[in-house]
Amino acid sequence: MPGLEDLYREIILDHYRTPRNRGELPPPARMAEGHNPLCGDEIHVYLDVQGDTIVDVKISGQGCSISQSSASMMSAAVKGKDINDVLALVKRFKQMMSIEEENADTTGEIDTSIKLGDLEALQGVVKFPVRIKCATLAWNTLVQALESPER
Amino acid sequence: MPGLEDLYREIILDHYRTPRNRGELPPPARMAEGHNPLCGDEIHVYLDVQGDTIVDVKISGQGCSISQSSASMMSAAVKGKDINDVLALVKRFKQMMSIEEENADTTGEIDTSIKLGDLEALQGVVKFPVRIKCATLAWNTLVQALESPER
Amino acid sequence: MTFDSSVVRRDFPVLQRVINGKPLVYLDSANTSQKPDSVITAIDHFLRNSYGPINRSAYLLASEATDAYEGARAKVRKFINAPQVHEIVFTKNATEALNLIARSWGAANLGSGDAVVLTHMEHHANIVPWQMLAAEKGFEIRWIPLTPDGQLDLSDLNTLLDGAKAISFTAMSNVLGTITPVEQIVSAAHRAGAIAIVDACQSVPHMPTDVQAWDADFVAFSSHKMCGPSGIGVLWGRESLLDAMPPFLGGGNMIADVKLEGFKCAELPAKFEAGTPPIVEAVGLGAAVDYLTSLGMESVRAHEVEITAYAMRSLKDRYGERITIHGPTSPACRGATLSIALEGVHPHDVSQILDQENICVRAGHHCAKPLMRILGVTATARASFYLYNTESDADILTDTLVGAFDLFGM
Amino acid sequence: MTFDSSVVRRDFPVLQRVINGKPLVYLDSANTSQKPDSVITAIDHFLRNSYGPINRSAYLLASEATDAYEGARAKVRKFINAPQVHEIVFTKNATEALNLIARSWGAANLGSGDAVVLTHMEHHANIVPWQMLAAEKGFEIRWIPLTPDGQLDLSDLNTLLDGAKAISFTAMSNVLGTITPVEQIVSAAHRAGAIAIVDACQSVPHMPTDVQAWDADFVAFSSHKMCGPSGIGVLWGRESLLDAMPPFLGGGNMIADVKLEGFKCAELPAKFEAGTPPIVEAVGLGAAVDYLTSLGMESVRAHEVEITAYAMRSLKDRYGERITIHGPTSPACRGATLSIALEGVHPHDVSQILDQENICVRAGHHCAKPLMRILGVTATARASFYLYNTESDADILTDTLVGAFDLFGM
Ligand SMILES: Cc1ncc(COP(=O)(O)O)c(C=O)c1O
Ligand SMILES: Cc1ncc(COP(=O)(O)O)c(C=O)c1O
Repeated sequence: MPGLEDLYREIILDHYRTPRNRGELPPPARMAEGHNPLCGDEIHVYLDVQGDTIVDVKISGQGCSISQSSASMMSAAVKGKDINDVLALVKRFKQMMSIEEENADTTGEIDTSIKLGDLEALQGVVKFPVRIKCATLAWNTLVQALESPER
Repeated sequence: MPGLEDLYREIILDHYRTPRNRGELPPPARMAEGHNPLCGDEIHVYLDVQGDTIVDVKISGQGCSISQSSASMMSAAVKGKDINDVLALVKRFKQMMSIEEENADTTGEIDTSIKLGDLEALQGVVKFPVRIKCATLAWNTLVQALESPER
Repeated sequence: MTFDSSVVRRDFPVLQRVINGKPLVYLDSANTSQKPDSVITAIDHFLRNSYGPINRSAYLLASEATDAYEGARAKVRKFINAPQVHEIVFTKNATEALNLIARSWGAANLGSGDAVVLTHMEHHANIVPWQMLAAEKGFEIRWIPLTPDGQLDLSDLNTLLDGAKAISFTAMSNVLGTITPVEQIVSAAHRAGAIAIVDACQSVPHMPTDVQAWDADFVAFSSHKMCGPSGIGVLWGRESLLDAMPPFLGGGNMIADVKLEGFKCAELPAKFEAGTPPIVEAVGLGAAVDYLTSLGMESVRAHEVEITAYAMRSLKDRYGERITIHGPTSPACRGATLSIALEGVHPHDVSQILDQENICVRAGHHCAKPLMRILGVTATARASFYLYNTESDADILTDTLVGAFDLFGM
Repeated sequence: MTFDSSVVRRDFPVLQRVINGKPLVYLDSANTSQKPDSVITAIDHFLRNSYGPINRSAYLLASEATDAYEGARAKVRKFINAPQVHEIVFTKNATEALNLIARSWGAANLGSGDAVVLTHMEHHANIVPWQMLAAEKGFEIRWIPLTPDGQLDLSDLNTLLDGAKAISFTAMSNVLGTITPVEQIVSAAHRAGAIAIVDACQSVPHMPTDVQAWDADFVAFSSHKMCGPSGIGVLWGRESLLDAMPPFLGGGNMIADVKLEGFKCAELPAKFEAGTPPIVEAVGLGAAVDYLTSLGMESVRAHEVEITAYAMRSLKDRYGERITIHGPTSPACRGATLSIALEGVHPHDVSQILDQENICVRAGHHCAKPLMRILGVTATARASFYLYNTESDADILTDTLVGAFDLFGM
């Protein structure tokens, strides 16, 4: 469909059709729920964190192609990673989504050397400002989950 | 002042400058207070009713030339009169002011033979709709006073 | 009896807009409607020539403005066949009208042990005010459930009404299009000793309204959904109820007197219109009422039944089982609001794809989250038709959905 | 530094109106102001081209409308120098804003034993909501009295504030024109542990506003008095207070989630904007802010000081003791609102006579009945000047009053 190629890249549709790391993790895995009150999208992020490492991650919930594929790509990108690297990646991703962090001074520099890989496919979303919240929902929920205690 | 002759007839100005029956009556005389919430005008009507006759009437309060002169003329017109004649006069006066009574059917015919005398000077008010409430304030308050018990 | 919607369409300046060479297909009127030239011009003319305060000051502008404002009230009274003009209260929107009823009538009449009946298809505006009040006063909220085809399930209505003091329900669902049996529900409520409040936001713009035939106690609706401007809504209430109610907002215009020790309320309708009201907006609403009246609300309804039937048929013919239209299947018992679900495509993606062809539909929960949960979805894509929508609009919608299946079809 | 008001006057279509061969002399801007062409055109253009819902739907019209609505919020923030854009809440008028504070902050924070401080010169909009709440919650209302020249008598301010939880007061009297010492009162309130609420209805349209310099907690004002349309008002509040407050009206837009069992509030500012907001009106208000900003609020104030001085001097020179101008005598400590009393002539008759020459002044209690009682009158005739009033307007006023003395002079 002309004009929408930027938004609906093949790789996004692939993650939407075949979402990675779909499911839940039992307690004591950490969990957070994210909502987009405008469109009703919901995402649940489950994390098994051992030491500084995200050993496992699962995603459930419902939403549009952008929110679901972003969640799927996110899960693939963070699984097995060190928490500090993940937080740096979150920052880098949000920068790509042109989200300005509040208190940008105090949160330090964004490491632009971080490779986004597949995630770069989401760059086209920036041209559709209404959808930016769809793309970032999983990422905000991830941060919440990291900040949550074990259950 | 051109255009205002219809409103401010000489006889109206006379009643405004030299109001008749100004003052109060002590209890048990009946009393009612009328307000015009839009402009703040206030009129108090005191009535000494013996049998079917308004033996005495007094007016106090503050207001514009139309409300005050209307009250003054009203007091002159009802003093010493039979209540039924007065009620018929009220109806006739309101008709002149183009006020349609609610439930007009049930309140009976208006006696157009009733002479208004000086009161006819107030006819010009009808051309200034905002002022009609000024002209009728004293009359509505009179009816309220008639319906009130002695104090 | 119906009109030519392609002619009506020309009355609406926005609809003449062409973006990237394509016409605008506005299918979001259940959300908010577009405005005809006559309404826009009435607003413009009033602002350029007669704007003034409406407190019956002695000067000419003020009395012109007062007449325009009160004239709009009289038009609204006639439009819904309310008995008396002072029973028409102007609010900022239907939401304020419903809050007014809850806060004023409700707070004065509801306590613990009481009940209010709502339905599962209510808009948040007819749920949240009651939940807020219930949290404070401790009364119970009971719910009328739905049948599988999106009608109200009234089989337990009398039980639900037993001991209830009020029922508040929509005359037409903003999600499913369902037209509810208002008269039947009102009379059941009255038999049970409850008052009946009708959320008429979706019905007043689309079909004739007669509040006396309904025998309702309160009716609320918004100007912006009926070709009028934003910023004004309407509450109609029975005089006896409005008279007995405490005031809602306090301030200028709603008082007869104010002393340091306290205040006395003004008469209706001023009592419920605190502060400077939406003056310009009332003038616009009056022009909208004139516009709708000139087309005839029977004709508006007839047109909508026609276009709804056409759109539903086209969608089904084209996509069969791959498309679901929520709510009643017969166009005769529904409004022109089609909440559609496409197999394998999320509503948000549907609306994104439609936007490429300048088709405006809303994807979301439509301020009816309880209903969404009952439907088992988080959102729907809602195409809602109005008097300016043509069969061509329906065709463009049907054709463009192909793109969604092409892109997302599994 | 100031502008030429006879040029500014040309921006206002209504003021070009000629009735019976005479120009319109609009001296009722303290009541409601006229609108410049740029505001009327912005409204018209928006309605003809970009009207749509503001819920960030996916389609173009909706995002244009959302941007316009949120853009207006950003303009208002800047205009009053509020710290954050989500602290700006759009209401239907200032009255709703003041009711919101009383009903939401007040109901959550005030109980028996508490006190709220008001002043004798408040508008009913800043009295009645507190009286309504006090009747329910049992707190005390204390009053700041006036000095003989119509200033606030602050000699007992600290005593009045002792134990009070809030003070709510006007920044400029709509009857006397008095400019109150906002910063001084706010800082006294904060020292006493009370919050400070400023009714800025009469000040925001007429002078620069800096809510941070004021250090106030809540500020309320209305669009229609500042060259904007009716149907919209503004509440600014400190984020921390707004966040902690319960919601006011319930419905769409103000929720994060709704279940049958209850709801969760949305974030600011949506939390306090239930229902479809005044979309068109916000666009108009945004254009009004642009218009005022282009003239410069310092210049507006300078012009008003000048014209006030001129009008006061002319009236006094001509009529001496036969005319009384209520309130402060120095134009430097008052706004351009002149409440005048003519010896032997009732205000209603004054305005009637002025209307003959198309001079629009308001006669009445100006929604300040407690103040009227303190002044010992039932009404005043109020001539209020704004940026479009010229010395010629003042001259026509002064000249025409002769007729009132001629007719009624004893
Ligand atoms: C059924 C129903 N009720 C209430 C409302 C609320 O109307 P408003 O947002 O104009 O207050 C709407 C529209 O959004 C509606 O569709
Ligand atoms: C000082 C003051 N406060 C409050 C108000 C109320 O404003 P609104 O009627 O726009 O709500 C006004 C204007 O009438 C006013 O002058």
